[in-house]
Amino acid sequence: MYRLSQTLTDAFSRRFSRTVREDYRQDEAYASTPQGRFWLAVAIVGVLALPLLLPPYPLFVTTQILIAALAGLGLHLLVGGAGQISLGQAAFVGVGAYVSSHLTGDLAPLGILAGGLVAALIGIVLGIPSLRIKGVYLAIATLAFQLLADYVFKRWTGFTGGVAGRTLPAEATFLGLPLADDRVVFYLGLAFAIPMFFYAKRLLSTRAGRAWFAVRDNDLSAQLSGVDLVRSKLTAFALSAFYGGIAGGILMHLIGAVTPENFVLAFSIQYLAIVIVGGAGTVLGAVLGALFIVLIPEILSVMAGAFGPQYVAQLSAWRSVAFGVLILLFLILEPRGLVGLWGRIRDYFRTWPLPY
Amino acid sequence: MKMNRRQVLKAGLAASAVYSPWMIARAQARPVKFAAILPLTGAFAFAGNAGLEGFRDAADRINDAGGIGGRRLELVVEDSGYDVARATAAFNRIVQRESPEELVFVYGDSTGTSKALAPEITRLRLPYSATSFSNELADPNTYPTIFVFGPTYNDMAGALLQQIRLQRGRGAKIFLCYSNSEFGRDPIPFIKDRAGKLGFQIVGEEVTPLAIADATPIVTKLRQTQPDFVIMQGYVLTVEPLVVRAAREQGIRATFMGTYYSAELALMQRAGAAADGFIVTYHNAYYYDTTVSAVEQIRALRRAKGRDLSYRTTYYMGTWMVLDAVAEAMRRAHAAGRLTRPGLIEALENLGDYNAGGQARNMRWVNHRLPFTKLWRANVRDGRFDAITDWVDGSKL
Amino acid sequence: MAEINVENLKVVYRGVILALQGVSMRAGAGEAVALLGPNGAGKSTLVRAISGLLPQYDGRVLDGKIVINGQETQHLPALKVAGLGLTAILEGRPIFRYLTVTENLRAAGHKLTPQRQKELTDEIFTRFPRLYERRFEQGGYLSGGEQQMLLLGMALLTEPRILVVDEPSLGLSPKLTEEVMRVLDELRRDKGLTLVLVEQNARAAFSIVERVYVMEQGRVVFEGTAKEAQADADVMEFYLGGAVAGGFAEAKRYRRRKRWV
Amino acid sequence: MDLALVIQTAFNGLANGALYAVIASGFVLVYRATSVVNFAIAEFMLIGAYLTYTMSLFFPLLLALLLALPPAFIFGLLVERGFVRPLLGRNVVAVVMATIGLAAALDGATLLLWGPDQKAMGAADVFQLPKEMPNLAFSLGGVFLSSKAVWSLVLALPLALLLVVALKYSRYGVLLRAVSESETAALAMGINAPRVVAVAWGLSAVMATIGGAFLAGAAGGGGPGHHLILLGLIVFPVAILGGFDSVPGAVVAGLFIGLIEAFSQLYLESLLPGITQAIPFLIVLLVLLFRPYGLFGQHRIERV
Amino acid sequence: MSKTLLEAHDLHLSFRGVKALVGVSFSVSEGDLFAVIGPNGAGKTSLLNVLSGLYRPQQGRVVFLGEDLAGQSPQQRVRKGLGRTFQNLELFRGMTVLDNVKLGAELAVGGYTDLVPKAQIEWKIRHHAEEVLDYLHLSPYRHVPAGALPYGLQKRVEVARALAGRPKLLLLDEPMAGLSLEEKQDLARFLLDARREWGVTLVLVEHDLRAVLELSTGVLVMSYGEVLYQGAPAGVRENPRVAEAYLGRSA
Repeated sequence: MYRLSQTLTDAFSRRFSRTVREDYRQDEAYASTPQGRFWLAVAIVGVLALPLLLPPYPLFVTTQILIAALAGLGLHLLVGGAGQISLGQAAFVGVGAYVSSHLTGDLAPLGILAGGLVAALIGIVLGIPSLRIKGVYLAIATLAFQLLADYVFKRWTGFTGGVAGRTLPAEATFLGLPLADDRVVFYLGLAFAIPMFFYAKRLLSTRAGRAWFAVRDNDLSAQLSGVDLVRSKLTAFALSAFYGGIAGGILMHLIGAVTPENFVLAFSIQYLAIVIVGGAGTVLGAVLGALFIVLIPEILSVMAGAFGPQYVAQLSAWRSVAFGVLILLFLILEPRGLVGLWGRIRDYFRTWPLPY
Repeated sequence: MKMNRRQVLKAGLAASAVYSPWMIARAQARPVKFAAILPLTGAFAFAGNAGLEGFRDAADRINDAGGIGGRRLELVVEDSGYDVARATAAFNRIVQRESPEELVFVYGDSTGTSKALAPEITRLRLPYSATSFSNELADPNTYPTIFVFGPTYNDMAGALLQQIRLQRGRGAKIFLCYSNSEFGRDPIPFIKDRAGKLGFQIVGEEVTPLAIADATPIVTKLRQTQPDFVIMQGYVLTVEPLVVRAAREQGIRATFMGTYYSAELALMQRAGAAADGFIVTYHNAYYYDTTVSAVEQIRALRRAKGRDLSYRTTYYMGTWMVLDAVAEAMRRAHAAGRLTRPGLIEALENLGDYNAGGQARNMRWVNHRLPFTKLWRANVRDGRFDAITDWVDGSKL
Repeated sequence: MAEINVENLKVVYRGVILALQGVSMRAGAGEAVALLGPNGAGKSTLVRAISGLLPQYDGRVLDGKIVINGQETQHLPALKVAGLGLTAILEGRPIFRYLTVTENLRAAGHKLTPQRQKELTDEIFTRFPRLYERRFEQGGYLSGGEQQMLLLGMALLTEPRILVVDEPSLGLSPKLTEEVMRVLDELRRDKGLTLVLVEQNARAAFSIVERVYVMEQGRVVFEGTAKEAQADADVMEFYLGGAVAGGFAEAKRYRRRKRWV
Repeated sequence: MDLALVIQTAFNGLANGALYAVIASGFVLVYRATSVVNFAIAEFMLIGAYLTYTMSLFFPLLLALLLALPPAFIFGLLVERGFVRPLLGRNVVAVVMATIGLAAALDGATLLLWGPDQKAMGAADVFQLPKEMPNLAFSLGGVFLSSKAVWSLVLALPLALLLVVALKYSRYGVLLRAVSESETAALAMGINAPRVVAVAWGLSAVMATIGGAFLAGAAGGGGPGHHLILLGLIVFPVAILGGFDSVPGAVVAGLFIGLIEAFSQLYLESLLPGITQAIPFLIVLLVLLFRPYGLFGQHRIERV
Repeated sequence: MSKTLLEAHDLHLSFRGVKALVGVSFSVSEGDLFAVIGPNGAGKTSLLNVLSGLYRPQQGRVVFLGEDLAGQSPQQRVRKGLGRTFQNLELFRGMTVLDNVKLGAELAVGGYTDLVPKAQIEWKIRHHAEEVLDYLHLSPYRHVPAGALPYGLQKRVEVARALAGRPKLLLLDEPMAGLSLEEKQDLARFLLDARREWGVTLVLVEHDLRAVLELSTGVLVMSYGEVLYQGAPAGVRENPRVAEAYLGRSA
């Protein structure tokens, strides 16, 4: 009996404890152990297979999560990385969406990319005030940018279609596949998202990431460590906007239309919530945050729908109460966000069944 | 909020089924489903909730009378929060969850939502209507399954212009005040065009946000331009009372006019005496108009169910009418043995003289809309709107 | 008259850093005691613990007791401690820099009746004419010496029975330091205060206190009267720059341990 | 240019600005006391307006407004105790997010409590007309001032000024400024910092109630509803312009933004529809570029 | 005579009338361990801030490697080889020890366009950082967030970060304050070894007169922004002005 339990425990710890890294090179790699590489491969294959497994609605939600994770990840580079707060991410998503709505069909990837690049350029412009303003003032400056962007979206009818917005032609196809099909959009989004997730992860663990963290933790000291403050802040803003813009391009293809309502302040707040709830610190945080922020309201809606029409109204109001309270609870009880929670759970299982 | 165990179980199952492709098998006779995506939270929550109540009461009445040929009419409701992305997600959820044999009609939210959904709706051949009276939706060539249960904003504006022609004739001076929103801007080009043709003069134009803090700048312009008529479009009684009050305070005598979303008693509550004489378009019956048989039906139902008998809003009346008419079409489709999506479209198109208990003139569609409306004048002393015309065809200009 | 007793106090910051490792000290009613020691010895931590302000610095009392006038205060919030008549002047000259001199005094004397407040303010202005001259100046623009005077004035307005002062001589010229010490001594005698003086400048402290504690590494390593301290070879060596021994340059060989450790 | 028109527009702008000033001064007060940017300020206005509405069901409007203030004050205290205190000292992002979370929760809560219907202040049911505030509208030499404008000027403006004066000269004002600078130093001096801070939140809720009730239309048509949340955004440009930590600045900036809006609506709106809504934020961006601490931000005392 | 590395000429600095530096001049030669001592508030930190470019002196010049540094930003000075540590810890508390040191190591290894991560250079940076970590006995803590370390180790990480940049001249602001005797000894040893092995010239600001006198090759004693004494450590104790300033009254 004793031997059995020992065997089990050993097997368990072999599985869950990352084996000792033997040299620095392993330490620097993405997934340092064979197990790590294996699970990474499984995860990617799993994600690629999702459209084949999921019915349309869950796939739609999954694509929404993907988009939110991208935009949230961008914001995460800025907020969690460089420590610059922004309430204007939705505006960048909007820029990306509007730009890509002009280049669709077979050129869709190009359009999405162009949206990202235009957003990045605007991001640099928005980054300029950050060289002089900090903290709350910066938050309000980005809020102002958000509202001005809304004004432009509604007013620049020639480019944005004004309040009526723009619609993706129903018959648009990409390489012969209909863009109205969410599966096509999902793969299109994935083609951008996967490299961008790895790029962000890599970036945060190399020179740019170190410079950002340094600016975040102590900008005086960062200067005296040779960090170029101007460059660091501006690249953070540009990249953050780029990620937002790409997310916007995918969103535009998912919904099939762009209207200003998709890029209002509430969404900027939602992206910020993704960063906070996910836990500023890692790329995984942005993904977990997006999963949480998108999925929780969906599940609450599903439940409300199932309870019957007489409860929907009340449950909808409760949903926004629950959303707010959840955020508050996270901030008060688990400041490190979902990543912190995840880390705790993982540590628990790693040491299970022998906690010491 | 009380829920019985079955409901809780159902909710749990539904929640767990979000990511499961298999639906729960249903044993009994299949219900007919009518889905509504309404703004139950957010800026239009007042309209969404009232509308939901209308749907619920209408559904109760239909089911009390035996449903649709023995099949239960079931409501499926989702909150849109007046937000396109959320509404789109809700739509996808509904379409995914419900089987095409059961779900035969979807009632949606704003113009933006409707436009985002339109291609999918068309692909699914799914009968659809919405709270939006946007001109763009009433186009069966592009959107063969979308119906607008009432006049479009253009039709409403047309009816108002006809009234102006009647009251003042050529040379009437009109001031336009509208919100910087989809439905605020919708009929403006039409109004400008027709006003020119009718010899009216647009003396001023003001675009505002959906909510404003102060109406005096607008009223100042009214004083400068001295219009005979002020048309307000695209508000939900957030701005009209402010403008009317300020205008009357400053002695402006112009006649104020509004469309469907202004035609609510709250206008008088909020604006007080200043609202007197405000002319609106409204194409259903008011709850206090007991001469209309639909109102009798509603009151009887609410009395029987022990529900509050006090005033119900126009949004309530509107959704009641929609479901009443759709149910009639369902009955006819059922009678023809074709209670399917295409069958329902056909039945809807052929409703003909059905008038939903007097809540509509008839169901003779013109481009999938009902261009008839009535004009009403606010009577503050009695606290109601008095009809000043019979049915007016807003498209005849 | 009030006394303060600290017994075997242990304090941690952020749950891990043990800043005080069992400190005992006492100051009898009307007594003046000095706490000496280098940077990081735990002197300021002791001040925070005594005044109940540890939570503000993310610290807490792990073990031990602080007794003020017979009442255990180690877990009391700062306000309750202040209510017992203890006023602490924290390190770093914590005047309110955006408030004028007069407003600073008003803030400190907020509990007094207007009349009493006026009396005391007048007294302070008589003691420190320089403050009166600059009474409408914002605190941040005062010189270090003036700020220190203002702080003493503010402390006076709280009508303390125990006064704890953290490094009043920091950054002051010898002349000003002497001045500050003289005022402290006067105040203590006039008002019958119990005084706990935390200093690095041992010589300045010796001039006005009766007893001395020397702290290092979160421990009290020496305790005695001012005279004894001045006679002690180690205190002389490490705090008064007396003897020279050992070799930092030969750090690897440097193993001479202080006798008290 | 029509002089009477300009004067009238100026007065109306000031009247509206007075409301902004009242709300923003309370908002800034909270920021000074706790360094918290209250993104739930619009919900504070909304709740204040709903409280006023509830009171107006039983009392004349003016009295109702006064009676709504004590519960609003208590509401402010509760928010401080429940949500703000546990988060003090955390980084800016976390605190900003917390107030945003609070805003979402309050949004839902008001919907649950007061329902989705549009309310009309002072009306118990459809057929009863509002018990309005006395009509103070007057006209003088072509300059017309609406009742709402006069009420704003006589009620809100003095209140904002009162707060400025009280902060400068009263005992509480001195304490609040002391606490806002360093809570620890204040505690060491025996100042009841937690209470001072809580009162600041309470006062902020009171100011938001007055501003919210007026904007909702206490004196001129309408009642509370979701649209107030849209109007609440104006607080941010006002606060930034005023310097964010300066209550007098907030009052001046409130009046200034009110003026700008009024004139923009009069002259610019016809050229660039929608610009009036955007212009306060445009100003904010410009101001921040040239004066990162706003027009009236505290000059930072630097000494080493 | 080795060549002069850093010269300060007649530095004056004041804040709103409060004089922090009054005509401070000195020079540091290659290989020196130059100590600046003085009581608290003597202007030592202000002096370092002027040298590293955080403050602009009202008068006077700083010459480093024969070049006048006027108008150069702090980070330009750092890149020229003028390293710096702080009195109150200015570590990047949220970053791991390794990342802190890597940031310093970039200066030595040379950076690259940060948006295109280069494994080769990262690899060099890592090696370099590990070398410094190992040297300062910090390797076991490399993945610990710097802010979570005990005070003494944080001080050491800060020195490690500065040393990783291979500065020609390192300005150390009270590196020993708050350390235990053992820690002080360790740090002294590290600094002396660094000077010997890597040829780093050190400018050490210390409060503790005794420790400094034994380590340094040259001493500058300051009080109220003025230079009281400059010269060999041996002469400090004999100087009556120093004795008075340091001990409060003539001892």
